[in-house]
Amino acid sequence: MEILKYTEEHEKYREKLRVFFEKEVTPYADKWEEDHAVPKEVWRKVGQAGLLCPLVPEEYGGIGGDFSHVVVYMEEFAKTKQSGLMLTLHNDIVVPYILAYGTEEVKKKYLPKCVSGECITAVAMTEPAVGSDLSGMETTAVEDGDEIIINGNKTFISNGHVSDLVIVAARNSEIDDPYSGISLYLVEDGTPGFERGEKFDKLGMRSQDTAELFFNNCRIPKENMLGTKGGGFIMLMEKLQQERLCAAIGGVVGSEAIIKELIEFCQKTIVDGKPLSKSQAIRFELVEMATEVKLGRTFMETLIYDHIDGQNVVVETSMLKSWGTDLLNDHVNRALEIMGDYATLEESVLVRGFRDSRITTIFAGTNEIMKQVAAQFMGI
Amino acid sequence: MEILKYTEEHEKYREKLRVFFEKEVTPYADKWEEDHAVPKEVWRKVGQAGLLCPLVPEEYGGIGGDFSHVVVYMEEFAKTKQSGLMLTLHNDIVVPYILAYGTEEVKKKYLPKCVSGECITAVAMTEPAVGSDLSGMETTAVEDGDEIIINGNKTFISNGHVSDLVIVAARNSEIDDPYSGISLYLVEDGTPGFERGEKFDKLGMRSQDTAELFFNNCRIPKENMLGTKGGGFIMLMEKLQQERLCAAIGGVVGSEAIIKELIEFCQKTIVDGKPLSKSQAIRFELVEMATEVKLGRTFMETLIYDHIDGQNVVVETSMLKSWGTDLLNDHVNRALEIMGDYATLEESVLVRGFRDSRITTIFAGTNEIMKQVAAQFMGI
Amino acid sequence: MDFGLTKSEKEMQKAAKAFAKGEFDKDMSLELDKKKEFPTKVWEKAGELGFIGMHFSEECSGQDLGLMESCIVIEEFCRKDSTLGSTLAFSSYGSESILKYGSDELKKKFLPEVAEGRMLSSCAFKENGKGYNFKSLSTTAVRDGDEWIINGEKTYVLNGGSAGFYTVLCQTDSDADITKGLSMFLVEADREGLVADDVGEKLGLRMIKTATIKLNNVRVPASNLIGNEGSGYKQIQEFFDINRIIISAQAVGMAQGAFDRALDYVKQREQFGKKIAQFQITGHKIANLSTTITQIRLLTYNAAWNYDQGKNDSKLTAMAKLASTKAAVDVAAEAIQLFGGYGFMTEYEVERYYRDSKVIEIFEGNRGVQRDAIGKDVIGKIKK
Amino acid sequence: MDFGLTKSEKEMQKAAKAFAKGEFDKDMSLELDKKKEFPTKVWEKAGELGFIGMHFSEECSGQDLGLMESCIVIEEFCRKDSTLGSTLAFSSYGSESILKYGSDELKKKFLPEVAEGRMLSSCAFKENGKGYNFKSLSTTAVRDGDEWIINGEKTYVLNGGSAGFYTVLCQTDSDADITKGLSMFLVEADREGLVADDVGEKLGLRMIKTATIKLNNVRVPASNLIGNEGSGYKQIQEFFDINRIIISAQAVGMAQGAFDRALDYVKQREQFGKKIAQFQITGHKIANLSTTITQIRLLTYNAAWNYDQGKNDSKLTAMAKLASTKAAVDVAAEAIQLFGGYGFMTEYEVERYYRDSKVIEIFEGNRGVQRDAIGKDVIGKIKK
Repeated sequence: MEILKYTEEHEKYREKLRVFFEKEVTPYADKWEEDHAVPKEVWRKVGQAGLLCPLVPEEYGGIGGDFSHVVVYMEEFAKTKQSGLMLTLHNDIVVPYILAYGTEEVKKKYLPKCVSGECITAVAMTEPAVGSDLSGMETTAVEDGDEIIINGNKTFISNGHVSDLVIVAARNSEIDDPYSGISLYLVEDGTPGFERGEKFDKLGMRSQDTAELFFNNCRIPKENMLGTKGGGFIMLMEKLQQERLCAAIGGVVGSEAIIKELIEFCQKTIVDGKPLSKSQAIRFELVEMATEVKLGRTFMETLIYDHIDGQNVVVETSMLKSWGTDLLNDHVNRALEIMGDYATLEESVLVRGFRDSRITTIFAGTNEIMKQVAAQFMGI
Repeated sequence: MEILKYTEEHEKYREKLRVFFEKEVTPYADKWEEDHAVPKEVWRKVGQAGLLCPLVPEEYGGIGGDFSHVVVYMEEFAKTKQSGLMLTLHNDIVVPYILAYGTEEVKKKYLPKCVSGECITAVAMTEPAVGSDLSGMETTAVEDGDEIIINGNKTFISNGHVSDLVIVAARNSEIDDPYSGISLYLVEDGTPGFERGEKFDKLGMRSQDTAELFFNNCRIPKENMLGTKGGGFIMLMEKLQQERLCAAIGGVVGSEAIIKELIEFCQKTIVDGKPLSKSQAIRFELVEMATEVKLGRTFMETLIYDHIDGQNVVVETSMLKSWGTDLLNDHVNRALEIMGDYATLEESVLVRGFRDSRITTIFAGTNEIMKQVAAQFMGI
Repeated sequence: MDFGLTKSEKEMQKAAKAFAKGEFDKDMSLELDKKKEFPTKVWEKAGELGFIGMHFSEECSGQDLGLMESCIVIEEFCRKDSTLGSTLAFSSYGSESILKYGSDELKKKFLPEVAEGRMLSSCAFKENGKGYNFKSLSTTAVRDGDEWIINGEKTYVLNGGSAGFYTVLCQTDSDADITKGLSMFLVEADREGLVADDVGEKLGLRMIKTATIKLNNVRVPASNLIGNEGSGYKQIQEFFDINRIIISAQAVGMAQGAFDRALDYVKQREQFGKKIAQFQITGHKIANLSTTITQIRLLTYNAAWNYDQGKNDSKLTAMAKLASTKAAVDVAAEAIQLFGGYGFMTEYEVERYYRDSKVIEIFEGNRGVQRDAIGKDVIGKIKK
Repeated sequence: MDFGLTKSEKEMQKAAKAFAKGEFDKDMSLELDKKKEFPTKVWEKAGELGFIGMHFSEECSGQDLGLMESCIVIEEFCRKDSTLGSTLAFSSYGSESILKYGSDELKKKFLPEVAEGRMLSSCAFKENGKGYNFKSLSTTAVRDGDEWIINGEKTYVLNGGSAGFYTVLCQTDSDADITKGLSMFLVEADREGLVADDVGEKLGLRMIKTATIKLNNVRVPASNLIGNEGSGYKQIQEFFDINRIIISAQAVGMAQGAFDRALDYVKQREQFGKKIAQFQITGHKIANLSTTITQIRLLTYNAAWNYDQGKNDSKLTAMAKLASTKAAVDVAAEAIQLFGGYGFMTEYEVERYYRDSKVIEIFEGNRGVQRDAIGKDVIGKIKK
């Protein structure tokens, strides 16, 4: 049955993405991996093609799409065989903060540039000493007249180098409660006191510039606070459903891409005169993997449906984020095994998937945190 | 989202089942287990309450329900904590053969009794020597004037003792092709030459009378052949989707019942002053299990939807039969472990589930056969 | 290292195989399992031939052998028959406390009875609502002159109702630290005030009785205190060490026994024109199962060897219990699957291996208990 | 049985630990991995100190030790550094054929070079489109007077391009049965007509070169035939037996090394007000991982011990390769998870253990190949 109803407009959007990615992204994936970076110009190109920020309304230069656009986007993105051009992070995770919590002035100032690709965004929550435990956040924000002074370090920031605008979470050190002191601030590239560390060498996602950010008496105008003072934790929590749903979708869609590649590989690879796909044990594994992917796809679509419908699907989203990203890793592990020797070469596209996918069980909240959240909201 | 739309009529039917099962079935579950049998009178009672064969049209005494009735039925049935009163086998697996392939005469003769509970049915395919390999079937049917003479043995026949009417698969020994010689025949209780063996002692499903059937020059009238001569294999295959879908539903619905029981148990069981459900490791397991159940439920509902819609879902059904029954066994195994010592006592209801569920990965086609079928129909 | 069996190990293995072959009758076993009856004759014979309490000293009618030899024997017994084997493995259940800490009087009085197959022993430690920490027990023993008065209730007591005596873990000082407040007592089954309430039908190990033991002002002489007052915690830990290794050996035997049967079956049963064993997927299942069994056997032997060397390693013991019992359940489940419909039938035995192995998987600390113990041990102290 | 290490085993373990501690520098390793460079200095030093070809005879510059000692050393090396350890483990890759079957001339000429860390060796057996049955190879050797002419192509050749010589499995009689039609030749890397085409970047083991070896009318003297004509199949099976055990030892070391790092990390890292190690779920993960590692170590040692006793058991060898390499990947994955975001970063090393272990899991026969072999062996002959 068809759970998600795509309009003609969605399909046109998909086609546009497909054509663009095939021409401007996929062919460069290997080079970006080698360079450990995606040139800024690529972001501009995506923007110029009208393919950034599907959720931004027309009044700010966007197309005013819905979450189905995001799904279509992620499906097409999964085919680009790279992850460094982190479009989803910008489109569906960071920009929505500005959209939801920015003042009209802020929105008018930044959103059109986010859409055009002139302003690439990042979000900085995690800190070296405290990891994902927001209650221990050490970065501070102090008001000083019309300005706010930020001090502290952030780490594991995706788009760490390429970003033109960073949403920084910082706490008012005068407030005791670990959560209610947190606010979100917009810090532009080039602001004095804002510096970026070396890019990290990583297992995967190599074309992506994960870095540390340093704020040393970094002054920003007061207007650059997002939402209400002390509302940072609530805002982060409110946006988590969508962020985690995106991570969950990434897991399922990624697994779909793997089983597709794998079946093709097994059908065309002849060993001792017989395609791998005719080996009973491999056939069984392919069926098992395809089964899990279908289960994930169906559940995912109902969650997307409910999310678009405005329902609270925190429990289910936490579950699918955990299950789907575990699935992705399990499948790419099995796929490499089944493929055999060829899968030890970087030439084999699934090897990149193997390296890249390992972070998915950690980012957007580790899968352990997902289970805590689910248990809590299930009331057990 | 709501995938299956139940009408008010379905809900009324559910309520009627619930009330009936609570009064007439669940309280006797333990006794039937001890007796290793369900009295025939119970079947009659179910029939008298109008709760047999939801799929039979009104003209034959039924309610003319759809497959959604079957789903409602299985969900309520799962709560009865027994499996010996094998209503699904009669309602949704055997009777549909008569409904689909019986002549008008046969239908008029048997269906009203199937609905009223006067005629309990069984189907006999498996044989001792050849198991589920239909191509090796040794039971023969030979025409002799207006009669057909059946010879052979069948084994693992559910409702083996209680049945009033058995559908027997037998081959015309003159036809070489192992499949095209198979036809289906209706054999009534009491027909000379038709005898039943001892009930088997089994791991589970103890209240259910699994037995061998012996046909020794058993003569039946020619009219008792179902469908076309030699069409047995095709008929069996045609009905397999629904049979396997039922088995798949049983797996998912059974797993749902387990996680429900388990969560309640963990919440109310205090060890060293703390409910089990507050142990982090157990919470994680509960979330993992609940996640899988939700995945299964959603996928299952889409399959039911498509099945009602008349679509071919052989691949997906084979997948879910395999995945869902493995899930059931995995979950009941984990549940017993988590519960600890109490789960070594038959007093604990999940122990019966543990014993009963082991057959589900074997019946209706082993899960290995499911994977073969899926691989074949996926074209890999 | 030396992975070869010693002469003594080989001899005991051979003897155990011969005994099981001669005395374990399949039909008898099916019958006893169905009737929930103890295999009295087999047990008596095993006692006569020295298969019980092999690690007891000779003066206690034992053979002074190692736990390694016991494990090898138990493995062979459970391989041949999961339930009969377990009844024998558990027939000296709880006797080790007496062996190690009991007075000469207690040893002489009870251990030969156990070893010679005339009396079953039992350990009663578990309480309702309490886990495996024993931080505070509701069963108490209070000194009264030359006697102790015991009150309380113990659950899931193996051999409960059939044992001649119980080693009962009691709180003797509720103010003291856990390592000092518990003591172990020998309580004869016929003491006034001791009642064994059978727990009713069990999932597996149906030939063995299990009961709730209620102690209502049960008086025992001071000489029934095993070891020193306050040494109960130490004793119960040592009890677990030895018993978890024994359970692990049962599990190895059960896994091997279920596997043997499945292997035989797939080699002779035909489906779709070839033997089931000739399908690639069967070969892979056989490969996985035999790899697992090889691993749990090594782990169990290693734990037993360490015990015999006096280098007992509780985490290794818990690992053996954890891995072996889970593997036994998994192997039995896969064996049933390989048998197809027949596997579900009592007559083909693997269903009993499945039930019995599930019980020993849960018994004496489920996975969570073992993992808690191993994790704590491996992680060790944490610097603040 | 005896689960204690012998004196010689303990000494080698101690020596290996000391060597790894002294010579394996983390920053150097990160750098070499990044640059895909062979750790020449470490290798030379290991050769000098006798850590290569320990099981070679003394006249071949070995130490006449068992495979057990080699495994213990390799385990320690890979524990300390998955990649550096593997470069050393594989530095005598393929030499065993010469050791066992080579003429005295070949042995004297090549083995001391290998053992002393002056020359890498390699075995070239795999061909494109062929599995591990070797039913018919496209690489042929044809006798021409006092020479053999070799033609063909071998893929995924470890040390390909850096080895001083290759032992090359060739078809010498295409009509003969597989056990007679294959022969093994030593081909020096500088023979005319031999070209090594590097396979390019690899997922793991990046310090080791891997190449496709193309042999175009390569002429070798008849004396380069290793063992008898037609003994190639036997030799390649023995090659697998020994190498799969070595790989298994690498896997044990990698698993232990990834585990060590994760354990250290969870004991010092705080989250939500306590050390990560103090969460129950962490304790359980640590318990599971250490149970797994204990099991694969025992399995590997058992396989090595059997080999040393001359009781080589191919199914045990395949079990070790199957279980250990899978476990190493799983442990490394869980180690990354325990590290959280840091685990993904090169600097914390566990990501390299993950990549390296995945390569050895696939290398020399993936799971399917091992399971096929074990299943076939366990099932044995089937009666019709």
